[in-house]
Amino acid sequence: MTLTLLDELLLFSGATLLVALFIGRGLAAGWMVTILYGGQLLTLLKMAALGYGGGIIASSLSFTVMGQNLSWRFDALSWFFALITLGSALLSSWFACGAWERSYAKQGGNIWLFHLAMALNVLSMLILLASGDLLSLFIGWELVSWAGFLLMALAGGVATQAAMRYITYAMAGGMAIFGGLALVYSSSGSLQLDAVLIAVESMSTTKLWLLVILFGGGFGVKMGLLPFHLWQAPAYAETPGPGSAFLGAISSRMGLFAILLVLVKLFGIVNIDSLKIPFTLIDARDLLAWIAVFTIIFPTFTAMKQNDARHLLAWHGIGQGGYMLLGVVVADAMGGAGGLLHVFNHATYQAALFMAVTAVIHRTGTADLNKLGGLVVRMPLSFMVLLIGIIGLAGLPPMNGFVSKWLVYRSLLNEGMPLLFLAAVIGTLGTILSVYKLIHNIFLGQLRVEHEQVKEAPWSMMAPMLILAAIIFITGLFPGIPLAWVASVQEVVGLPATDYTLGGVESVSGSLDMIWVIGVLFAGFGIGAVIFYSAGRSKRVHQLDNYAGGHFLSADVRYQYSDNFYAGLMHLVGGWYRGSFLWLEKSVISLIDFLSLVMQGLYRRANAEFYLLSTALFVMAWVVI
Amino acid sequence: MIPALTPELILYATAIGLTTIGLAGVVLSVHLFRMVLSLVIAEAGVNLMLVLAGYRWDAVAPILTSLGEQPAMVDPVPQAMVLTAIVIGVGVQALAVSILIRIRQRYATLDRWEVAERMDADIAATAGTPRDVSQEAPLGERPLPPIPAKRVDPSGSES
Amino acid sequence: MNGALALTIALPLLGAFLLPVLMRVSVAFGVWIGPAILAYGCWILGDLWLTGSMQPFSVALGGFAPPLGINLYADTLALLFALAAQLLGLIFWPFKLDQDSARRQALMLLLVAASTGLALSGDLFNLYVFYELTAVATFGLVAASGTSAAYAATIRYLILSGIGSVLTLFGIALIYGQTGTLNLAHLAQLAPEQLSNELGLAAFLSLLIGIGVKAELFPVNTWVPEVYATASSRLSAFLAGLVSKLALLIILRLLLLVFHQPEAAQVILILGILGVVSGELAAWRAKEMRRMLAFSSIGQLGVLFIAMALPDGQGMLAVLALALHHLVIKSGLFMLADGWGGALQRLRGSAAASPLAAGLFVLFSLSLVGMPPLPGFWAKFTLITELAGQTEPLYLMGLTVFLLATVVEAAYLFRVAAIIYQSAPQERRPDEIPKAGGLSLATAGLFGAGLIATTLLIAPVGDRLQTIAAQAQDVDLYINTVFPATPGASQ
Amino acid sequence: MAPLELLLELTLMPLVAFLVGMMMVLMMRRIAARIQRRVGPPLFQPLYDIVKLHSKQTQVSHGLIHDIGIVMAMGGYIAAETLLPVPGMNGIAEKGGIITLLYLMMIPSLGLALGVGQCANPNGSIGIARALTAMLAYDIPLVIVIFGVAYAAGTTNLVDIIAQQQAGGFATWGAVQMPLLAVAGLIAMHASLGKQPFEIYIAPAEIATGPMVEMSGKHLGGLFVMQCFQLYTISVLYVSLFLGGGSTWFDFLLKSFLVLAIPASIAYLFPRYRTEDLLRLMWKWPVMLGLIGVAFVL
Repeated sequence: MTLTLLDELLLFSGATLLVALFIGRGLAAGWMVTILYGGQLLTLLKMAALGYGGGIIASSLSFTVMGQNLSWRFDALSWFFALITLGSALLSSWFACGAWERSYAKQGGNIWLFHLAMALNVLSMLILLASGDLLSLFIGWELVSWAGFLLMALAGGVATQAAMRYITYAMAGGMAIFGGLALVYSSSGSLQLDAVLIAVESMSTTKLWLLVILFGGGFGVKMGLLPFHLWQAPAYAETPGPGSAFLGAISSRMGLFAILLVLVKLFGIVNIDSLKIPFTLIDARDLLAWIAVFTIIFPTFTAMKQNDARHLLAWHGIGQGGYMLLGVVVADAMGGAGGLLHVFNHATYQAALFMAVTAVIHRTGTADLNKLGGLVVRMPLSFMVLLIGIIGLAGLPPMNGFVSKWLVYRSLLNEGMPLLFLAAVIGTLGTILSVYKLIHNIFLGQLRVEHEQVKEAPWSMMAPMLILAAIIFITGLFPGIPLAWVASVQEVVGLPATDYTLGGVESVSGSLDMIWVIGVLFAGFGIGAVIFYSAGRSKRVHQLDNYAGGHFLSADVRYQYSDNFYAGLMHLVGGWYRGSFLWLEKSVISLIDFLSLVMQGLYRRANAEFYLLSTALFVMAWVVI
Repeated sequence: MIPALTPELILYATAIGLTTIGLAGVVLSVHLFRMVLSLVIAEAGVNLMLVLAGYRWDAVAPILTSLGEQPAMVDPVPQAMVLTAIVIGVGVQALAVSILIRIRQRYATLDRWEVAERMDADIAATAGTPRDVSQEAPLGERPLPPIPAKRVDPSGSES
Repeated sequence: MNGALALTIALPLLGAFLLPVLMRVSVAFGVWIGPAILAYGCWILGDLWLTGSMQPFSVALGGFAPPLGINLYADTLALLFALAAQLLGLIFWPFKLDQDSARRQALMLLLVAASTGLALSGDLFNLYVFYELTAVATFGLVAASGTSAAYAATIRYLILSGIGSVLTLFGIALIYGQTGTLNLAHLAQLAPEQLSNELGLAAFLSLLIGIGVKAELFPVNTWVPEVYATASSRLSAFLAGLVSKLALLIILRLLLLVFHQPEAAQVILILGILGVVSGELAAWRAKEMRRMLAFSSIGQLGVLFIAMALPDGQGMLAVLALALHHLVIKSGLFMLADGWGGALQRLRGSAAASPLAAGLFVLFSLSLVGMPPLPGFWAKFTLITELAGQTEPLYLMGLTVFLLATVVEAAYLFRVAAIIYQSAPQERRPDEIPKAGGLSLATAGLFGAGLIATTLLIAPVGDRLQTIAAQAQDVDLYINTVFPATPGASQ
Repeated sequence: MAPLELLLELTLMPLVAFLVGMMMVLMMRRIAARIQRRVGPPLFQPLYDIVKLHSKQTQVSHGLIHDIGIVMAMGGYIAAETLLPVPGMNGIAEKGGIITLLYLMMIPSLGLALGVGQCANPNGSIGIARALTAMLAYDIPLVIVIFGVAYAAGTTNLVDIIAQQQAGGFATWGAVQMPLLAVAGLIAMHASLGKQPFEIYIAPAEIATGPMVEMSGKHLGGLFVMQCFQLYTISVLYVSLFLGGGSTWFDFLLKSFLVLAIPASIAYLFPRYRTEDLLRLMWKWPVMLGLIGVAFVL
């Protein structure tokens, strides 16, 4: 059997797993695993034809079990997601080797298990991305959710609780998908993609509704859509540094990949559009859009109240997931491109932000926003990476986040959905506010006494952060590069493709050319600098030489405002945080507790014979009547 | 109107009656030994039922007395089965009584609820799990103010 | 060669009764009698399984032709379960030597003989006798563990099983009264005319509940948590793993061959769903390893009942796959529970103490929950696709209950895994942390290896199961083998 | 559009913006003076202030980010000017629409926020927190208004929007077509200026002029320059969205000054709003008006 490129990739990934498994003990193992990820990325680039022209590379491995044949293949969609997966894996594991590894091992962390979990995650994600039919999709899906559980649970203590909560959600999602799979199998007779495609046309609306709910809910759990989003923030935040960077960047986007593959490609947006919710004028697509929009707003405003940097970023991860789904669900040329581009952009700046915060934790030992401050003087490079990251996350012009958000807004504008547009903008503004709190509480303000001797993050951690920052800026300047891949993905998935240029998007109703916009922006900065620096040199002043209403500041007084950062806003909005989703989750758990108590009572001191007789009589009566 | 009281119907009625009395005895009684005895009654009832399955009124007991022409005989198979059923029944009851003696020695009572309670306490003790279902400590967070710490547990059975 | 089939039952019976005497003569010799008999039994069945032409055959005991005599019917399904009985008997052999080990070993031989009989027998009353034999042997073995809780559990189980046998006899009496025969093949021929009325259904239901006591059917499985918590884990592994499956096999044979009424299937489906719900939910709060495994086995058997309720034997493959998978997993888990028996909280940090056991526990839980590459997933997949094919709402409800139960199951199994992998609390001395070791760990490892082996060669195993299921479903094959076309005396 | 000519435009537009902006600052201060019955500053007072601030000997800075913050503040607006079409010069309006302009206007506030953060003064931080909350407040109605106009015009390209409005003369002005949106836009614009009733984040009494607490010398000078650009950008944006832009220079300047006169005259008559009242006001009336206006447009 000839080894196709896909086989090479999967074997390479398997080899990385074996390397991590067997020679993971030594400190050099980290570097070896990183190099192997690099190798995987190269083999993926060899398949670059997929990313530009489309087409399919099938794997020679396919077998039939119990009457179902399983096959694996790669197309533009899987290539695009695989590129992001391997990119973030390479940079995360590079970040993990060297200094971070030593300090993690010193704190009692198990480095071998960490590299093993990362390699397992990458392999299972590649298998999921390469799934050729619904059954291999489900197998890949379960592998990914269990590998994710391993990576989340290895930090012990709070992380294990968060991982436990995740696995219960993931199992519920998995079972919903399994139910959906069974329904599809029963109506179409086979799980091959083309057979299902035909069967979808002939499906009754109620069955299609059931399938949309099952698949949407199942994949939504992994993406952290609204009702199921509670697990994601603590789970991603508690994973050890580079692990959270990797998970935050790509792990929950697997849900979007599956939604694209199943809901968009198989069921087709037009079918979903035709599913009307009775008595209301919204249909399934609007429902998904509104879920996406609420997923943007609520997590973003929850992020604002977080006091731990990692939790703040993890909550934003959920919020940004809403943009991607919104873009994909609006499904016109620009919306689809915006949603897909946002997957790439978000992966870059989320990984950069998590790495920067891990660098701060590495140096100062804490991520608590109320125990940091003024680190810009000691860690300038990390500040710069965090700044670039938050500009991307907030979606402001020079960075790539702006391009994808602009595309999503333009599609909402073209489709004429004012309320969705408004909600998306509220989400963005909320992001800007909470993101500023992040950078202010960590890097700006008064430097604490104990952080006087803090040095810049070591080079093994700084290099991947700088590379990511560079990627963010370059793809911001030339969005054409990722847009090329996005366009080929749109063809494969069946969305209308966008006509993109190197600088941005060309369209009759207003176009965007980032090269000009950024050029003008930096020209403006130049003129501003000229005006500013024309006025001679300014004297650098110590941080305590500050206006304090006449008092003399001394080092022991804490002259920093960081706690309850948006007090004004919280006066009005504070009342709305009622944790209704948390209450919902608690009520489900207490219901199960109560039922299990009833059942145990049934078994504990129950009068067994009475039950036996009553059932026998009941059954006899039922038979006789 | 009572259906015609053919002897066959009476026998069926007694068989089913015996079984129901036995089963009701098991369900209603509290003392373990009484339950075993009512089990005996139930088995007797079912055995009668089994014999009746192959019974014919105008036939004689299925014993080959002479080689020549035989009178109409009753179906011997159920009777053979009843033999084994009775033997099994006796075996089980003997085992039951011997176990009852053991329980009497260990638990000093044969009241079924008491035995069940003691058994649960023992299982929980060997496993080392706290007994969460007890009247003294209601389950779940206490809506009321917490119980004062130093309160002696009346049942004293806490191991 | 077919005569040897009867030997597999006769020899253990003979051994059971001779063992106490031999033990008194010389302990050294007596100790090896039991395992030798079982090994010989395995060899016969293994030989039949491999050389046999996969064609079922019927052995008439004592040369009497089936309608009157008792016959042993051995198709691949029955052979499989008989071989499993002998093999597991050998694996779970009570090797511990103490003063009443003779009694325990004798009872074990009795239990294995009766189980093999259950698997092979083709006559209803013969099944009843073997069923009672297993019950008595179980009482003896459970009571043998000597604690007062064990006695209490035995007596409660005895009374419940006594009522069960009363109902079974009642059913047999009804069937005999109606058809005049108790041979399954003969019944299969007569069933359509004589047993398809109300009386037939009543007979089936009393049989179902009677035998259901052993098969952990919903209302009558209240004995399960107590017996498994007090019995030795080797015995509960044998009970939960195999004996409950055999009782299930009888009901399955009855359902396939004799009773085709839809109400029968619906009753089993409802009781199955209730079993799943009660089992899984009770396990959610279980504080102790063995009790949790007991509730989990109730849940899993509920699933088997749901699978069995699929109309005209469609669920046969699912039942077979799920039963074998549960047999391997539950035996393995109970073997782990041998070392980790106590409260779940006490297990904290035992992964460090015995990493292999912890790894095995996670492997078994993953397969039980249905993680894809492991065989558990394929077994579930067959059941789910069958269930989804039905249109009646009851089956779809069964499907949803099954899926939700898996989520609850994953939650409580991995809660235990999390406790095991936690770091041990400082105040606990290392020797205090329960270690799973010695023989039971070896047996659990054996089951783990078997699981991984099936994962690797899942395709051939899948096809083999499909052939067995197809053969078991086919009713007239059963009738023809028992009554060959020419009514001559069978060989 | 020859590149040389484009380059000329890119330099001229900010320069024009600066001069007009200074005139606007002067007008604001003159109106305030007239209301408070005093004469008001001479013609070139804004220019004198800027030059004075830039020529101070002792320039105090809290670090590089403090300086870069001011540079970003000025630079952001300068870049925004090039996107605003002015009679005769379109700059790069085609290259990025209103949404890009809206985001470019956020860059200065972020830059200012960074700079103030570096000054390590709690008053400054509280001021910035309030400034960003205020931005959250006035941006929502502003976005609704922009959505309405862009959807009505079918494009986000400012040049086309102005062309459509000028096509039918007075009748096709945005304000006439969408009166409700125009009113909502006015209120939102007033708030974004940060003038009197909405200047909670400068609040001299409570937080010592908030962000400006550590700004002195060229930093304060830079903020003054930013203020000129800010007034110019917002008023010209409003004019081009609702009053049909400027067909000739005179009519363009007249409209911009008139538009700015309205908030300037209202400004000095009201005391300050608290932050949450500002939020409540902004999210109640302008949003209501905006949504109804958009409903008409749809």
